[in-house]
Amino acid sequence: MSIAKRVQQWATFARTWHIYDCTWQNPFESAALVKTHLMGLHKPIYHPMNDCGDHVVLINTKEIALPGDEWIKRVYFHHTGYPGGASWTLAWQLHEKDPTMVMKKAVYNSMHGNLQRRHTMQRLHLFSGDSVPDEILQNVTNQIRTPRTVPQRLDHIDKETLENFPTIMDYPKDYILR
Amino acid sequence: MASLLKVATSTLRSTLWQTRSVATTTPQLIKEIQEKQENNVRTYEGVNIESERSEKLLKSACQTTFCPECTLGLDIKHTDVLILSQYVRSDGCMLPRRITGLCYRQQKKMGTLVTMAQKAGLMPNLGPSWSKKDPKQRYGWKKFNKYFLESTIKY
Amino acid sequence: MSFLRSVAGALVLARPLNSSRTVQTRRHIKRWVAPTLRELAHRQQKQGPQKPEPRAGYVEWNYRSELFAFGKRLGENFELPQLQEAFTQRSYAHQEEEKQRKLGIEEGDLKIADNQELAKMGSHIARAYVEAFLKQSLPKVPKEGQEAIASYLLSTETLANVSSHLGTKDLIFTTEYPPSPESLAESLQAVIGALADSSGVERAFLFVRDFICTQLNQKDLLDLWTPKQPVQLLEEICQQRKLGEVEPRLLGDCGKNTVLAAYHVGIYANRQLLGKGFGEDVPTATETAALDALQSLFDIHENRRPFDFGLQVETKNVRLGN
Amino acid sequence: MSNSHLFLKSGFPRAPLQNGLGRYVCQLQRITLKFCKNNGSSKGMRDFIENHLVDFAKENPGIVVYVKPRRHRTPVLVGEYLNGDREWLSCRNSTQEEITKWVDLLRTQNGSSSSLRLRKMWHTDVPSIQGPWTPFLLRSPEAHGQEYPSVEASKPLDAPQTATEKLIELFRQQKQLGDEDVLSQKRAE
Repeated sequence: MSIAKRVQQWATFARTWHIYDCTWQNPFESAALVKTHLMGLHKPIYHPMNDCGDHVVLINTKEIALPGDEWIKRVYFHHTGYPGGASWTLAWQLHEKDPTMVMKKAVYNSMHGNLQRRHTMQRLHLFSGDSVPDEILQNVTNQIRTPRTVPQRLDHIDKETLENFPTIMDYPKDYILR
Repeated sequence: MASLLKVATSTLRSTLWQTRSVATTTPQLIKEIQEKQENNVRTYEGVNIESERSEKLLKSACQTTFCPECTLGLDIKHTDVLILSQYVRSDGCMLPRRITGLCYRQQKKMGTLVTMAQKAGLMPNLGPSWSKKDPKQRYGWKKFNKYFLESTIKY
Repeated sequence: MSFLRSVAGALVLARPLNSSRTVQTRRHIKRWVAPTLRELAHRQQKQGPQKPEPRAGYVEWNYRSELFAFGKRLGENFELPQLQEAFTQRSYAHQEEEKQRKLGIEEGDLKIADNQELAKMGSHIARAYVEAFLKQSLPKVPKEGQEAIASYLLSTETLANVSSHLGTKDLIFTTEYPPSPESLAESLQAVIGALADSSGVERAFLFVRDFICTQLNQKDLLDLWTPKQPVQLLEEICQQRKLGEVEPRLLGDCGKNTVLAAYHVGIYANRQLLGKGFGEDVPTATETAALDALQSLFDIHENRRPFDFGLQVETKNVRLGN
Repeated sequence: MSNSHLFLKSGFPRAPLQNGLGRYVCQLQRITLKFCKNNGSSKGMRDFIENHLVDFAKENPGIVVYVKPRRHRTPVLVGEYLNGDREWLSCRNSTQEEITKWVDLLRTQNGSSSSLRLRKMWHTDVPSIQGPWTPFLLRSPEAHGQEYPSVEASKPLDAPQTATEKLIELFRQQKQLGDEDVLSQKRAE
């Protein structure tokens, strides 16, 4: 096995580091995307046995968005194993307690029935804000594109586009503006 | 014969339209008193102010019956805040249909879109004075981001 | 009456008894089989693995027809006595001489020819042809590259592998069985020598090309010859060919601070990319990039055009100066 | 179904010693035919030996043929190959046509194929011409030296045109038309 072959295999199975910004993203859509990168399904050399998954750094998990009133409708069940240990936590309460937990559970459940699930989860790094330790940030060499665009708040839109944005309705002459 | 009939109905409708625009209540006309001084004659005159929107008006918007979706074919989402903010008063209330000039279906749709945007916290500055300007300060589950699917609007 | 009844009873009793005994013997599994087999297996295991016996020791063995078939199988025609001489090793020849001297046969017809000078001639022919073949099929590779590849082709284990696949294992007269790789290699060289004698040097060249040079097929040439300092070698070559000054450049990296870091380095000569290499740290990556550049310069990449084993190497440029 | 294939040696179809690249060498080295002179089960073998064996030996001078008449033994074909394999075939009660077929099979085999489970029907030492895939392969050039996380790199590429952008576009076209009218009027004067 010449050095060229050894090094070629080292590069083919190298683990790249991706970063994913969860602001205004549905956790379950992004979980499906993150899962493919964690398990290495996005690589043409994927095989369940050759463990070619990548690392993914999730930032702004506090800013995830759920449709409609799912914050109060989605419930997370947990049982301590002792009698009377069942507990039902609403999504927003769980998110308040630990902003990364909703995203973590979403990715965990998206790898349903995969035996290396707990091992693959080691390659997931969750951060509630966008402050990431520097040595992790240096590893990152690729950013995963989000499925949904980030909406812009009215007061955050810059003055210039506000000024010359076309109007499609004008007040009648005699209208008093309140 | 058919074209003659069509011309007759259109003229009838346009005349009817003018009369409808006469407001029943007395309009509180907003005028601006301007003072002009010409060689020792000073005249005061009340002039209607020109609303600043008019010069940015789309030509197609000046027709009488205008709906963003029917005439321009715009598929408006609740995140298109710049469009929605034109149909909303400064305190966040939706303008009535006689002012917006939309058809019934569009008016109701625009209403739901505006409520969606406000619930999602995308228009905090167009709200009642007592409202929280920063959606993150809202109480309980309301402070977290949420979005809406336009497919849930049923009409 | 009672006497008749007792006789009938005895008869009845006797009949099922012997029939059951016959039935008994037929169906009954013999109780001594299993322990005997177990004992045999245990003794065999105690003796340890059995030494392979030579095929020549079998009943159905005819050496002369084996020699004849060996020649015909390779599509050549040999003289059988010369071929037999090619297969007798020196150690075997000495052993035979001692045996005969012990038996008191006088010196006259003691001489058993061994294959030393045939092997020498054969190896000489093989080396000359292999070098000519490499010069013609790998023109761009430098001197020591071709020597390294030639030495691989003529090394004892390659030759032993070739000769054992041609079926010389059973034909060799040696002291120990199975024959050692050295004796296998020597016998192949002796066969080449015998072929040169019996049907001319051209046939020997074709034989060498068909059986020894074909071992290069789909072989990683970098495995056979890896230049020691690839970067310095590349710099020399660039100066010779005036390609400009060599400078490596980092093209990409994966997981810089982790243990499984991977770097991608490209080697440029005046803004022209010569080769790309990977590595777990930057020096290895630069070295592999230089190796890659050398491979493309010498055209010994994995995906190069395969060797043409049908080419005829003109005999004139095979330097046979012996 | 028998489980013998579980413990069979597995491998790929390989020509021993690049056979056929330089020249083709028949891999069958020796063939031994054991039969009984008067037992009924060796009848096919005896016919084969009478009628076809001599022609077979003439056609294939490279194969040594041994004939073993053994009393009261079932007929057997044993083929020995250059790579050391030994293929044992019982031809009890088989006709001479069958035996000719089996002998042809033995002659055209590389080794005893019954003892090898083929994992794939092909084999190559150079599986990929352009070299295997690496994560550095399809990386966009501007991604090199980019600072992460960046808002630009996080935007979806295939996002449809929103109503706001469409409206701005319409307004721009309207303004252009307006300017052209003004220009044409100025040119008209």
